[in-house]
This record gives sequence, C-alpha cells and structure tokens, in this order.
Amino acid sequence: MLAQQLINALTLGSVYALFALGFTLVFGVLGVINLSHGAIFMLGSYMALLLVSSFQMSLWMAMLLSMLACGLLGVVVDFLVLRPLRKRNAPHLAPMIATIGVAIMITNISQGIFGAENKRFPFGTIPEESFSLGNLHLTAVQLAIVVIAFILMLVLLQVMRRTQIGRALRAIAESPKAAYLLGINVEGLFFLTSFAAAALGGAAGVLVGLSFNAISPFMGQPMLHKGIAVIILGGMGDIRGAMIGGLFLGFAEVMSVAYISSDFRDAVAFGLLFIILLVRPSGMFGRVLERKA
Amino acid sequence: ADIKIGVAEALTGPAAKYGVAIKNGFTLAADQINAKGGVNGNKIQLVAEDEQGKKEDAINVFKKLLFQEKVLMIFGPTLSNSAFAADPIANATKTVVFGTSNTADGITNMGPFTFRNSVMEADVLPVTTRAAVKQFNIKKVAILYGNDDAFTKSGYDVFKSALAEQKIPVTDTETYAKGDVDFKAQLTKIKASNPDAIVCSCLAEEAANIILQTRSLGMKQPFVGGNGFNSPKLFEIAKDAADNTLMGSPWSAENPSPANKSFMADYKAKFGSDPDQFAAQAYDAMHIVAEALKKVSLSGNLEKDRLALRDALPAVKIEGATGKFAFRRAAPKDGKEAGYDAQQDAIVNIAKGGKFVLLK
Amino acid sequence: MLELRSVSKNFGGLRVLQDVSFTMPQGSIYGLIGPNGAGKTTIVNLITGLLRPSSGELRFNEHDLTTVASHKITQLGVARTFQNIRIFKEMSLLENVVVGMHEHLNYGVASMLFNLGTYKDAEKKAKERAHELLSWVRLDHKAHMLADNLSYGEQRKLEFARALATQPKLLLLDEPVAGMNPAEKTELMAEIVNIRQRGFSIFMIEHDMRFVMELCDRIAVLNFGKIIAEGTPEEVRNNPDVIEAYLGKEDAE
Amino acid sequence: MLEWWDSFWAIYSTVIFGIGINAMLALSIYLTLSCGLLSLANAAFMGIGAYTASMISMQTGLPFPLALLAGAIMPAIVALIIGIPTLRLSGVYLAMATLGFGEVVRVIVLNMEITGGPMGLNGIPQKTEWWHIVILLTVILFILARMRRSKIGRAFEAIKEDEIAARLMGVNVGGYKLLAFVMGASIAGIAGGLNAHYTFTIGPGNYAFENAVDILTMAVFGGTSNLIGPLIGSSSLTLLPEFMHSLKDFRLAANGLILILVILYLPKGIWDPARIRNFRKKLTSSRSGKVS
Amino acid sequence: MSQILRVQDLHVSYGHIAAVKGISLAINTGEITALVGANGAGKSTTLLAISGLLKSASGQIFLEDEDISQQSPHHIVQKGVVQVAEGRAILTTLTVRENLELGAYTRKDKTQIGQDMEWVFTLFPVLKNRATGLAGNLSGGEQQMLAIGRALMAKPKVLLLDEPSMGLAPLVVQEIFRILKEINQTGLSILLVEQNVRQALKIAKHGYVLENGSIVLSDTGANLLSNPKVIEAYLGA
Ligand SMILES: Nc1ncnc2c1ncn2[C@@H]1O[C@H](COP(=O)(O)OP(=O)(O)OP(=O)(O)O)[C@@H](O)[C@H]1O
Ligand SMILES: Nc1ncnc2c1ncn2[C@@H]1O[C@H](COP(=O)(O)OP(=O)(O)OP(=O)(O)O)[C@@H](O)[C@H]1O
Ligand SMILES: [Mg+2]
Ligand SMILES: [Mg+2]
Repeated sequence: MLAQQLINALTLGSVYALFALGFTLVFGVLGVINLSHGAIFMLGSYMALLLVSSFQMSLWMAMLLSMLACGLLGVVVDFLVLRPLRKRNAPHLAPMIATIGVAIMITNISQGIFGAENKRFPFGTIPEESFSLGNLHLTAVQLAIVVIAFILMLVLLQVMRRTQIGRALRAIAESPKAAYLLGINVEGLFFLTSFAAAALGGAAGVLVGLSFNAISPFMGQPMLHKGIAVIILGGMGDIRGAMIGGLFLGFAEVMSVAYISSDFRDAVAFGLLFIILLVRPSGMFGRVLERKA
Repeated sequence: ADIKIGVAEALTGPAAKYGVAIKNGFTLAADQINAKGGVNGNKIQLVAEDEQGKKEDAINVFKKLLFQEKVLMIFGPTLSNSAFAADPIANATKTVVFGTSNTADGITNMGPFTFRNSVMEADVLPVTTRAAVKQFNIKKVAILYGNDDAFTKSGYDVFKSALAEQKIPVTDTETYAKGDVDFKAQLTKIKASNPDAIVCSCLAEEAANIILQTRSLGMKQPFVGGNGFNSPKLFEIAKDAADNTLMGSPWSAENPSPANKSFMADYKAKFGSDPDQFAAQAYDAMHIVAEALKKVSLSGNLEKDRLALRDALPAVKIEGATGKFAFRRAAPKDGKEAGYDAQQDAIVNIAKGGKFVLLK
Repeated sequence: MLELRSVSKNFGGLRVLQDVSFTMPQGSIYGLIGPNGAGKTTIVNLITGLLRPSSGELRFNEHDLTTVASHKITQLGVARTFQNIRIFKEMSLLENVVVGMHEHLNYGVASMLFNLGTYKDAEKKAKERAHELLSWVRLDHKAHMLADNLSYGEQRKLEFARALATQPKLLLLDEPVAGMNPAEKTELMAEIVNIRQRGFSIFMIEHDMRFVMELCDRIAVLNFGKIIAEGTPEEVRNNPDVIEAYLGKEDAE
Repeated sequence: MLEWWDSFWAIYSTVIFGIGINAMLALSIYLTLSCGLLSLANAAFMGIGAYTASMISMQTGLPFPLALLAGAIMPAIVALIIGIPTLRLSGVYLAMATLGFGEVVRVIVLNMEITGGPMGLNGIPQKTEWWHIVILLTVILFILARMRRSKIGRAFEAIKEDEIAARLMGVNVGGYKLLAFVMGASIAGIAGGLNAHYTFTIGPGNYAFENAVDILTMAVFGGTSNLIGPLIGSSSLTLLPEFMHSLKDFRLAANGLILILVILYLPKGIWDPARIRNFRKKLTSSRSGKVS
Repeated sequence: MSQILRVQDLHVSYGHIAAVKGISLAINTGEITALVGANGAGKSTTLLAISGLLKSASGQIFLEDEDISQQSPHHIVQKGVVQVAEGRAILTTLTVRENLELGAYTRKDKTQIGQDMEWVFTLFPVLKNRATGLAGNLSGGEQQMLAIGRALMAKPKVLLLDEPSMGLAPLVVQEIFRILKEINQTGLSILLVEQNVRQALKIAKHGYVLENGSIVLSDTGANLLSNPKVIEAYLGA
C-alpha cells in the first residue's frame, strides 16, 4: 500500500506544483498574489475541451492553443487591470482584490457559457494507457503530469538563474525603479511574465482536466487554496520552492489519509503550513533577508 | 386571477446545477397546467428568484417573495442549509414552504407549514443496502463520503446505521471534501482493506470520478449509492465503468409508468436535455400543489388563502413521475408542531451498459 | 554612561566585530569613525537592541542592555537616527514627531475614550512640543505635509527631530549629515552643540571629518571590527594607523 | 406611510442587518490592517464567536447579551493564544498562517459532534434586533474612532509603516499588534454572534476562505485609510447584488467588473479623503506623475 | 565644444507641488558638469526627469539632437544615459556579481563585459571579495561603491551621479573623485550632483546652482568656487 500511496503522493504533488509554478512566478516578479490564476487554470481546461470536442483537434495541439489563449488572456488582464494599478502606485492589496474581481468575472461568464455541470474530455480522446506493476497502478496522464511538471520547473529555474532575462526579472521583483535605471524594459517583462504564468496555468488546467474528468467553472477555487499553501510553503516567488512545496503538500495530504484519517486531511495540510511558518517565517525555502537598519 | 407561486432556488453558483433543473421542472409543470386552462380557471404564475445557495440570500429572497411579491406559497430553497435559515420565515408568516430537494433530517420540524416531496435518505438507503447485499452477496463493505456537506454526511449516517442493522461489517471509512478531484489516497486505503463493495454517499459527478479512479487502481468492487448517484452525469463521465452500481432513488428514468414517460418526453422537448431526479421531483411538486389548489376556493384574502392551501395539501395523493405519492406527518420534536414528509417507495436501480435499469 | 565590554558580533561566518570595548562619558559627544563596512552601524544596532551581540556586554547607566527589548531601550533613554532613513512616509511631519513621544503621553483608556482633560492636555502639549522640535530643524513650516514629500536631506532632519522627541539621554546619530551641504552641516553643528548644552549625550558616526573633529570630545576608530585608536580628535587625527586606514594622506576638508 | 415602512422593513431588514454585520466585519479587519497586519483569520473568529454564542443560547438558555459577550470573549482568547507566536510573521506570510489557522478551525468544527458537523447548528433562537446591531456598531465605531486619534492609533500607523523605526520610538510593537489582533477577533466574534441569531442556522462552510476574502474585499473596496471606508465598502458590496437583479445570470460577473473598476479608478477605495479633498485642486493641476 | 545633453525649460511637479520650475542646462561632451543646491532644491528631481523616471510637465531634454523627454526609461538607458540614483537602488536580494552583470544589461558587446567587471573590481576591491554575497548585506559605503560600479558596467555616454560621496569614508571619497576624474578622461560625460560642493566644483568644468527649482547661477567650476554667494551659502565659510 505504501508504494501505491507514494505514487499517489507524487502525482497529486505534481498537480499542485504545476499549478503553483505560474502562480509563484507572477508573485515573484510582479509582487501580486494573482487570485485569478485559478480561473485561468479552469479556462485552460475548457478551452482544450472545446478544441478537442468541437474542432476535433489533437490533444497536443489543443493544449498548445489553450496555453496560448490563456497566456494572451493573462496579458490582457495585466494590461487592463494590473498595469494601471502599477502606474498609480496603488496599495499592495489593491491588485489582489482586483484579481478577485477578474476571477469572479471569468468564473461566472464561464458558467453562463458552459453551464455549472462537470464536463469531461470525450471518450477516446484521452490516452487510456496505464502502467501496472503487480499491485501498483499509474495512468499515462498521471505520468505525463509528473514529467511535464518537472520539465517546466527545470526550464523556468534555468531561465531565472542563468539568463539575463532571469536576472532582469529578479531585479524587477525587488525594485522596478532600480530595474528602469538599469535599462530594463520593465513593462515588457511584466507582460512576458503574465503571459508565461497564465500559459503555465492553462497547461495545468488542461492536464488536470484530462486526468480527473471534472472540468467545471468552479474547479479553480479549491486548486487556488492549495496553490496558495504551496507557494507559501516553498517561499513566495521561488520556483524550486513551488515544486518542492507542491510535492510536500501532496505527500502531507496522502500520508495523512493513509496514516491518520481522511477527516483531517485538510487540517493536516494547513496545520503543517501554520507550524512551518512559525518555525520558518518565510516558508521552507524562503530566504530571510532583514532590511538593514 | 393568477395564482402567484414563489420559486426560491439557487440559479447561480455551485448549487445551480440542481437549482436550474428544479426550476425547469416547475416551469414545465406550470406551463402544462396553464395550457389546460389552469387550476379552476386561474393561471399559475411562477415568480422565480435566485437564492444562490447561500442562507442569507435565501432569507432575503423569502422575505421578498412573501412581503413584496405576496406569493401564495414558496417552493425551495435548493439546499437543506438554506432551508434551515429561510423556512422559519415562511412558517412565521403562516405560508406553505415546499422543498423538493431538501433531504436533511429536521427540515419538517421547523413548523407545520413545511412540506417536502423529496424522499429522505432514511427511507431509501436501507432498501438499497438490503438489495445490494442480496445482489452481490456482500459480506463486508468500505464507505466513502463527503464529510463537509450536509447531504452526503447525512446519507453516510443513514448508511452506517442501515449497515449496522443488517450486520454488515465496515472495513474502512474514508472521507473527502467538496471540490476534491483526487481520491486515490482514500481508494488505495480502501483497496488494502479488501471490501466486497464500496458504499458511497456522494454526488453523481464525484461518484463518477471515484468510480473511474477505483478502476484505474485495478479494483473491481461494485458501488452502492443513494440519491446523489441518480443523474445522467454519472454515465456521461464514468460510462460503463459504473456498471454494477446499485442506486436507490424515488425516481428512475426507467420507470415505465405513463406519467413518467410523458414527463421525460415533454422535458426533453422543452429543454433539449434529459431530466434528472431534481427536475422530476419539482415537476411532481407542482402537480401536488395544483391538486390541492383544486380543492381551495381562493378568496383573494392572502392570509386566508395561504391557510387554506396549507389545510388542503396534506390530503393530496397523486401518481406522478416519481410514482405514487402521499404526505406523511413528521414526528414533532421539542413539542413543536411539525410539517409533512414524503411517503413514497424507493426504486432500486442497477447500472448496466451506461445507464440505470430497474433491479429485478 | 555607555559602555561596551569586549563585544563581538558574527554574521554566519563573517566576524564583523571583535572584542570592541569603549566607554563613553556622560554629557559628552562621542564620535565613532572608520572605513565603510568596519562595523559602525552594527554597533548602533547592538546598542538599540536590533541585533544581539555574539558575546560581550553592553551597559547603559547601570542597565545591562544585552537582553532588553528595543522599545524598552528607547524608554531607558536611548534614541537613534538611521543611516538609511526610516521615517513614517505616510504620516505628516508632525505625527512623525509625536510618535516619538509615545512613551511620554500618559493618559488612560478612559480619558482617551471620553476625551477627558488628561488626554486633551497631553495631546496638546505633544503637538506644541512637536512644533518646537520641528522648528529646531527648520521644518515647522511643513509640519502638516506628508513626510514622503520631503527631499532626502529634509528627511534626515525630520528623523533627527523625531529622535529628540523620545526625550533621550543618549542620542545615537548614524551619519547625520550625509547628504547635506557644508552650509547645512554648519547649521546642524550649531544645533548639536545646542542640544548637548541641554544635557543630552551624543554618540555619532560620521564620515565628515570637519564635523567630527570639531564636535567630538573623544573619538574611537573602528577598522575591520576592531578599535584601532581612541582618544581626543587631535590624537586620532595624527595617529598613523588611522591615517593609513581611514583618513588618507591629504587632510580631509 | 407607516404601512409602506412596514413592508419595506419586512423585505429589506435582512439586507440592513447584513450591512450592519458586514460593517463590523470590515471594521474588524480594518483594525488589523491599520496596524499593518494582513490577517485572514477574521472569518474563523467570526465562526468561533457564532458557535460560542449559539451553543450558549441553545443549550444553557442564558440571556442573549451574555451569549454575545461569550461570543466576543472566546475569539479574543483564541486570538491571544495563536497571536503570540503568529504575529512575528509579516505580510503575506501572516495572511497565509492565519488562513491556515482558519482552515484548521473549520475542519475541527466539521468533525466535532457538539457543533453538528457539516450540518452545523439549526434552530438557533432568533434574538437579534435591529437596535442591537445599531448600538454595538456605534460603540465599536466610537471606540475605534477615539483610538485613531490617540497614541494607540499613531502607534498602529507607525508599526504599519516601519516596525523597526516604531520600536525605536519606544512603541511596544508586539503588544500593540496583539491588541489589534485580539480586538479584531472580538469584533468579528460579536458580528458572528449577531449573525447566527438572525439566520437561525450556522455551519462550518460559512466561515471559510471565501468569507475571509469577502471581508477583506469589503474593507479594501471601501478604503482602509479611515473608519468610513470599511462602512461604505460593506454597505455597497452588500447592496450591490440587490441592484443587479435585472442582469440575471451575469449578475455575479457584473459584481466582479464593478469590483475591478472601483479598484482601478479609486485606488484607495471608494472613500478616500485625500482624493475628495484634492478634487477641486485637481481641476487646475497639470499633466504629471510618476512612472512605476 | 558640442553638447551631449541639453535640458530646456524643464518643469516637473509632484501632483500639484512644482519641484523643478523651468530650468535649462547643458552638459558638454567629455566634461564633468556639477549641479549643486540645498536640500529640496530639485536636484534629484532633475536627474530623475532626465532618466525618464519622472515625466516632465513641459520642456525638452535633448541627447545629442534627439528629444528624449517622452521616451521610456529603458530606451533612455539604452541610448547611454545612466544614473546612479539617490538611495543607491541596489538590488539587495541579488548577489554583488549579479548586480554588476545587470549593469551591463543593455550592452551589445557581451565579450567585453568580463574585462570591465575586472576593471570595476580593481576600482573597488571590496566588491571582488563579496562578489558572491548578497548585495543587501553590504555596508552603506560598500553599497555606494557597488552602485557606481554597476553604472560603469553599462559603458554610458553620460553618467548622472546623485551624491556619490554620500556615506563614504574620507579615503573612499578621495578615491571616488579620483576615479571620476579618471573615467572622465576616457571621454565619459558626467553630470554630478553633490553636497560635497568644494570637491565637486574642483573637478567640474562647469557648474550650476539650483535653488527652489530654478537655476540661479551658472559658471565655470573654478569661478563658482570663488563666488562669494556660493561660498556663503554652500561652503559654509
Ligand atoms: N545582516 C548581515 N549579514 C551579513 N553581513 C552583514 C549584515 N549586516 C552587516 N553585515 C556586514 O558587516 C560589515 C559591517 O557593516 P556595518 O553596516 O556595521 O558597516 P559600517 O561601519 O556602518 O559601514 P558604513 O560606513 O559603510 O555604513 C559589513 O561588511 C557588512 O557587509
Ligand atoms: N515623491 C515626492 N512627492 C512629492 N514631493 C516631492 C517628492 N520628492 C521630492 N519632492 C519635493 O520636491 C522638491 C525637490 O526634491 P528633490 O529630491 O529633487 O531635492 P534635492 O535637491 O535632490 O534635495 P536633497 O539634497 O535633499 O536630495 C522638494 O521640495 C521635495 O519636498
Ligand atoms: Mg553604517
Ligand atoms: Mg536629492
């Protein structure tokens, strides 16, 4: 049983991590807790569903296109909502609340268009293969999620660590003013970040939609809660942290079901979050940097 | 004159999937009644308001319907929780409040003006369990239910006592929360406990997912479920992976009675999709009320008419889409006068080839 | 009045202060100079309780500061300004200064709630005093402006006034004249002399030699976390180690 | 006239009760925000207050004021206990820790017998009268207004802007933060108790993440720079749905849009004294502004 | 002598507070130009407007012959106008080396960057020792050095310096002024805002005195140094 639970934990953790990657990226660069990330994630699912079922597109194509569409939506949200707030130097809670507004809008319009019911990808469009080894089972989609999550994380990490764009993004994260003075195209990179984050969110949506058959306008909300926990655990804005935080949360949840009680699964997850924050006030991997006196 | 009837259902938000079906059921029935000239020549006019599945909004909507729209009675609200908040207001105003989807315990204890035709899980599930034990020769079961939802939790309570009564041991009890999509951890644990069947107090969409994930873990056990399973959604999502699932419900699409056949055909014609149990119960409820109204001569005095309706309702007996229906006086609690529950037989179904058929 | 006894401070592996000891007499102006990164600000952070020493002892008027909370240290009579200005930007200048008087506003909850005499008096006196302090640094004409609107040098002055508002016995100034021009420095110098005459003791870090040499009674020189010289300005100025490490060959202006 | 009022009251009293209670909640989070603490535990505190007060009303039959008092004290005690370790955290980390605490409270309530599990408590006696709300809201407003104009209010603001500098002004930062947190919890608890005694029923789902965010939204929407903001924010967001009925299915979407527009065009919330003051001056001001 | 940067009738305000009220000044190619004035005179505001971080209310700013007053900040930096701002704007969460690398963000000649970094390290040896440490842990003076070093990494045409000597030890101040002279000799044009008026005017060919947002004096550095008004107001006789 333990081996199967470990697989369960790995796949669940990868789902969380995948969702959290874009979420943490936006926070890391724009300094905004983008609460519309869940809604964009949901839209990614629907978009791919629509392309597959109404336009008979292949799954890969649909995934690429819905990433693109989500990315563009991310840019539009950034342009219409976040950018004006940046320009106005609005208090830091304002963008967060504004993105709640965006999430409400997207969710309700989607409900109006797609209905409130759960949908799934049409039969036959999802790879049905699964791998079994004795008593252990893993579906192809789950495997894909794990692999894609790791690849995306590694790519992002390398971009942030090794490239000039990565450094520029980190500069912006700390001080847009300083970044301007260095000749960095701050607005351009804001858009790029919003695009990338939303595209990642869309990708997560497609994969989750594929593996759980529960595409609904409300699927973003619970994921958002978990995403928040993940990026806090991992340290806000930390890519590697999002990955580790996601896996950690996945393990914590699965193990609490396996060895404590499923009644207290969420309490265990959030209780852990609470305790970890008390011990490490900036998350497991957040760097503590005190402002110098 | 028109008879104004309030409909307070969740038309937006997560509970809208029930609320909208319910509203459709009322609309279909009212249109049919009106097309035949109404009740004693009076047309039925539905006043629908959205209570969003939230209790504050349910209270608001009730007040608006009672005091502003001055409706004769109210159908709704969608969720039991909202009913606990809003039904006392109708009772205080001495107006009939008629739930078609509130299955929680204690709803009809809120006052003598509370009615429902939603069959309680307590009436349905023991029958289902008994049928399942016989059908699959079950010795022991595992249970899975949603523990943060009043409906699935009370379903669990009933299952638990029914199983205890029938002396079926439970190998493992697992829970999940609203919005969960990954049930593998719980299922893996259930698998290790090796039950003969899985008893599941869940809603259809969750159930479908649970079934799919159970199969992907290489488990073959049949499922036993309640009302919540009774939706085409189960098969839209799980298809024939759901085969051999046993479900007890007051309504079945397979019920060959003429009332049901015509309901299903009319519904499909009007709304373009197949009805579910919620639509069927709402449809019947409208006919129950119409039946009572036939016996009432409306005076135009709202207070009197509301009382007259309440006095006429308990005696109504019809044969509707959900089969034979009658009211049953609920047992009073804390010395408070109680309202009326549904007296109806449960139908036990089994899933075969992607749909529910009557269990012989 | 202020005494450091072989104080050391490490940041991880970095040994920033090693065995620093000195004694600052009551009523004096005491200077601390040294190259950038020598550990001067760290000493001030230790005195004000923002950092804790790795070893050693800090004493202020018979109190051992080593474990006292920052706000208690302020209440004991130690105030400071910051090298990287930290004013309350969204508050007016006046409010900034009144915050400094926090501990000296003695009114109870009841008088606060019901606008009683003690409350009114205390608040009124505080405002008057704040205006006075602002006028010392020539900012009283901007008393109701938001502090954020001040230029850099003005913000320094505001910090200075705010520190005085805590009624300190000992004032710690971390580079008080950085960002001021010579004329303004001269002005501030006069101010500091004034303040000393009112009975304050002043401990100051400064890189402006004219300022330090003219004002200070005694000066300690810190280099790489160690005191390399201590004495009167004259002694320090001519100490070859100090010239080598800090002053440079040309005399500072 | 009287009749008109009666029917108006009969229909809209819930909305008006809702405004009053939401105003308290918005004020409770305003209080912590005014001290620089982004705490999302207020929904949980509201729940603790609601459950405490309701259980006392239902099981002991003690008078309503006592039940309410208990509903104010219990969250304060809990806040005191969790506040001491938690308030060291800053910014979003505090927000998340408090959110985590809220989840834990919810799950515990969900799994307890005496709280009725997911069914919650039903049949809570209706005790809340409009004037209870008016009086309590007035008292809360009065206390907060007086605090703002005193050294406590200034200490809060100083802490919000720069904790270290505040500490070095002699402000007991930890103590004041705890004060704000505990008082906020208490106000939320009162709101919870009042709310429970007019909706007859409470459940663990009423005090979850969404509710915490709703409370925050009301405060920020109205503006958190003074006491009027939270009041305006809570009333307008409570009333908004009432005015949107004609939009049917897309009503909630319109809510979202309005939220965005207000945040965009009124960056400091609806009630921003500085903006209102500058309104006239603005007519003459020239094009200018900061980038970034 | 050609003018590399020319400011014409520049007005800048914060909301309705006018901070700079119609100033005109010019920087000759290859020269050091000083801008001095009391606290709050508008010096930093002028520099921020040149860099495009503040939008001017009216007036033009010419780089060579191009009006850059409406361009976005990163374009201005790309064109070679680089500023060391007041308060240093060090990226505290990045390492010292990363800060320097970002200084070269806009450069095209990537191969030269390594050499220039070595050059900056020889100018400020502390930075080399702390290259892999976080910039936020540097002392105040060390951060100032980093800020200047980072600006040099951009290979600017015009360097705008806002109080570079602030917070530096006397030895380092001398060093900084020496370095400024040295890099000026390589052809770099510099606009220097300084409170250390004497030193600044000593190395500046030309100087402007700003008071309350307007230029009240403009002359060669040497003349200003001996101007009685300047002596009284800024050198504190
Ligand atoms: N939190 C910290 N972590 C690591 N190193 C630190 C930290 N704070 C200070 N330092 C290091 O300690 C040394 C002393 O710093 P400090 O700020 O005391 O110098 P200083 O003498 O005030 O210099 P300056 O005159 O430039 O302000 C510096 O090398 C600095 O980099
Ligand atoms: N962000 C701001 N908002 C409003 N007013 C400001 C702001 N920054 C500066 N000012 C005002 O503009 C004027 C000029 O400020 P500036 O910073 O340019 O002065 P400065 O000459 O650089 O002074 P210092 O030598 O003190 O740095 C000052 O009166 C100041 O009060
Ligand atoms: Mg220092
Ligand atoms: Mg300046």
